[in-house]
Amino acid sequence: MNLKRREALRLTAIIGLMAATGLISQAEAAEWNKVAFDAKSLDDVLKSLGGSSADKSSAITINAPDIAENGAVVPVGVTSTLPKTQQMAILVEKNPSALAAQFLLSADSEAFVASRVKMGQTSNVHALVKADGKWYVTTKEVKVTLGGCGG
Amino acid sequence: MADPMRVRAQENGGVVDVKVLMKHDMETGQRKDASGKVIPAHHITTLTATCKGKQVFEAQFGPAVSKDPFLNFKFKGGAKGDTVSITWVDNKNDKRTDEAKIS
Amino acid sequence: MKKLHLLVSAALVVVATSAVAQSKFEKDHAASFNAKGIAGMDRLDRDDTQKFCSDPVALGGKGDAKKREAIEKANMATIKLPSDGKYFGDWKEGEKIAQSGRGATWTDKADTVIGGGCYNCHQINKKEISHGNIGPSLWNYGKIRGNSVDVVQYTWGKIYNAKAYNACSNMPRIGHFKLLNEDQMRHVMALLLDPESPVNK
Amino acid sequence: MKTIMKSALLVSLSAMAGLALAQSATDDIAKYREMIADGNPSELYEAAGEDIWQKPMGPKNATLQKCDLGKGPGVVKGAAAELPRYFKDTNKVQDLESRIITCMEKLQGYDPKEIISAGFEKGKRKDVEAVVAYVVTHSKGMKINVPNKHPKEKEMFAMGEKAFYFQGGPMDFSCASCHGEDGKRIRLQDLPNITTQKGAALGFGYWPAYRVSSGNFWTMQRRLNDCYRQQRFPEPIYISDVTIALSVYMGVKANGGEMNTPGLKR
Repeated sequence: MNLKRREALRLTAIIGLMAATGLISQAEAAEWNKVAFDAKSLDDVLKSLGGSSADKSSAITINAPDIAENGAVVPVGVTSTLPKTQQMAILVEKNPSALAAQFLLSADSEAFVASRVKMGQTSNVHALVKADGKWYVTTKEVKVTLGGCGG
Repeated sequence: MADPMRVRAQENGGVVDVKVLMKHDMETGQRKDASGKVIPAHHITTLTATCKGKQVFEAQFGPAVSKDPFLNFKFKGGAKGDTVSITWVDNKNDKRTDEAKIS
Repeated sequence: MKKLHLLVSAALVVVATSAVAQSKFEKDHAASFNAKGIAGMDRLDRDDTQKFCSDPVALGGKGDAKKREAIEKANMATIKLPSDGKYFGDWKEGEKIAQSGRGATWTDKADTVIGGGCYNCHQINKKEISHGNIGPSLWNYGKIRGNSVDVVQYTWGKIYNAKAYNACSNMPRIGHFKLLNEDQMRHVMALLLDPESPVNK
Repeated sequence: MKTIMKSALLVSLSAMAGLALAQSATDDIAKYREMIADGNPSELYEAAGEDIWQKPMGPKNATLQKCDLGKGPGVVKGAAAELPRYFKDTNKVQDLESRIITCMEKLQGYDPKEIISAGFEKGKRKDVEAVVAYVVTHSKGMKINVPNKHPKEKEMFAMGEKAFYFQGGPMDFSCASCHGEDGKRIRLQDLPNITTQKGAALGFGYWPAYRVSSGNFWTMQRRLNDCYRQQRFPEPIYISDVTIALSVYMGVKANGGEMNTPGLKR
């Protein structure tokens, strides 16, 4: 137990050192980005992810339904054909906090991810993609319908 | 202890397609219980995927990821029979690791 | 008129007797339920209309024509026109009432505002794409029909007690069972008939 | 004359546009369902249920592996496609949930009353629900074949049919108010016509299901419970006659259809 703990401590120290010296990318040692997840707008999320502006790009595709039967589960997929795609983020503009999830890709990753997010209401969904150090964005509206007897 | 997740990994043409289902409430921190008290946020924060000792993918989730989260990603370099290992950690520091053999 | 009265009271006698003698099915059925919250066991005590329409033949519009007529007349007799003669409120409020399908379940409280639940079954304002189709479309309701006294009174009556016009209509008896109060009904009337309502654009 | 023609054309065109709008909305919903079909969180419950099935538990510290769901002790495959059915040992028609509870009582020594009064997702009931997820998964793709031969099964079918049409409450609703005609919807949700074989199979064949709106797994008992809530009825008692009778009615009507359980629903 003690040994394991010591080993873990040693590893952490090494990883820290590696990150500091740039031996591994920042992404692999990333802490959960609280500031980004608290941000309210696309711009603020972008800033807290270290970007300043994001160009619209048709090289990013959002795979999401036009209408979601229920806002509790909205499937959102992001595919990028931008070379050197490093990072992806899914944002829901009208949610209390815009950022739903972000993905840190490795050199082996395909530039694709799919997950499911909650949407409080009909809103734009943005996919932010960082490729070769630069940020890009694409947007799609998803309508959330009222369902069932409860209205 | 957290409930197990379901991990599926399939190799096709050198690309491994990984699908993960996690059992987690993903409580937003916005909802109130019957007595009007706010239910504190409880959600997965980070997820890492490794194959052959190498991290191949990482995700960070906010509370807006759906309950019982689903995640699908792809990576190169895995072969049939290799093991993909997925670990998530939540904001209460609960964690869970599960594995799947690439088929 | 006298004949009508006799018919109605005859129907009432039928109700009274059958209410006393609970069938085996009714007993077994009731034994499968528990009162919960505001949903008491009395909700399983069917009135004459509900009994009649629990028969699939009657529900399908066939069966005893005389009984059907008597039921429609009895329901017609329950309709109260607005106490102050005013039929219209605010269509914007009407839209909110039409959207809400809440209330009156065992998870609701006694003071939970009951919605009209209109969109559950009807298309109303076309902008709302999430609408049901158990009832007919009400888009352009007033534009098509105008707002003559007949139309206004019929519409009020239909909302108040749909069973007056069709014994086994799927539509709840909204005024009769006090699901909406007079003011709320006026708002729904405005949504359907006010020329300013988006429904009539 | 020309203008009349024109306006008539306009009217019919706008009526068509209205139809097209609703049509495209339901098409889009179909697309949405397709997108979430891959990755049904029911699997998480199924996995838990499989563990519970195999684990010694309860006062008797026994597993459920000898539980007879109608096809012999321990046979899970295809069992859900043939339930409810009459069981000789209890002299009752039982659905999957009441039968699992019988097994928990007889094999493991649990008190069924506690499970019945527990509420959904509470206490031992939670285990019943997980076992349901496990069992119904093993009928996926099979033909629905609910028996209606034994006099008690016939009795239950008749009760189910009457209960289906039983109208009451402050909104005059019965099951038939929503599920008695083809092509009907509440909001954008299609309502299967349970009086037909096709419609009954759409209901019976897709429940139990993971319910997206509430984010949990719903057994058939829970599905029926919530139908009655929306009907503004008092609460049906868990595994009471009327709930099992309705399952018999729906299942027998659905015979020949396919089990697609566990489903994934709004």
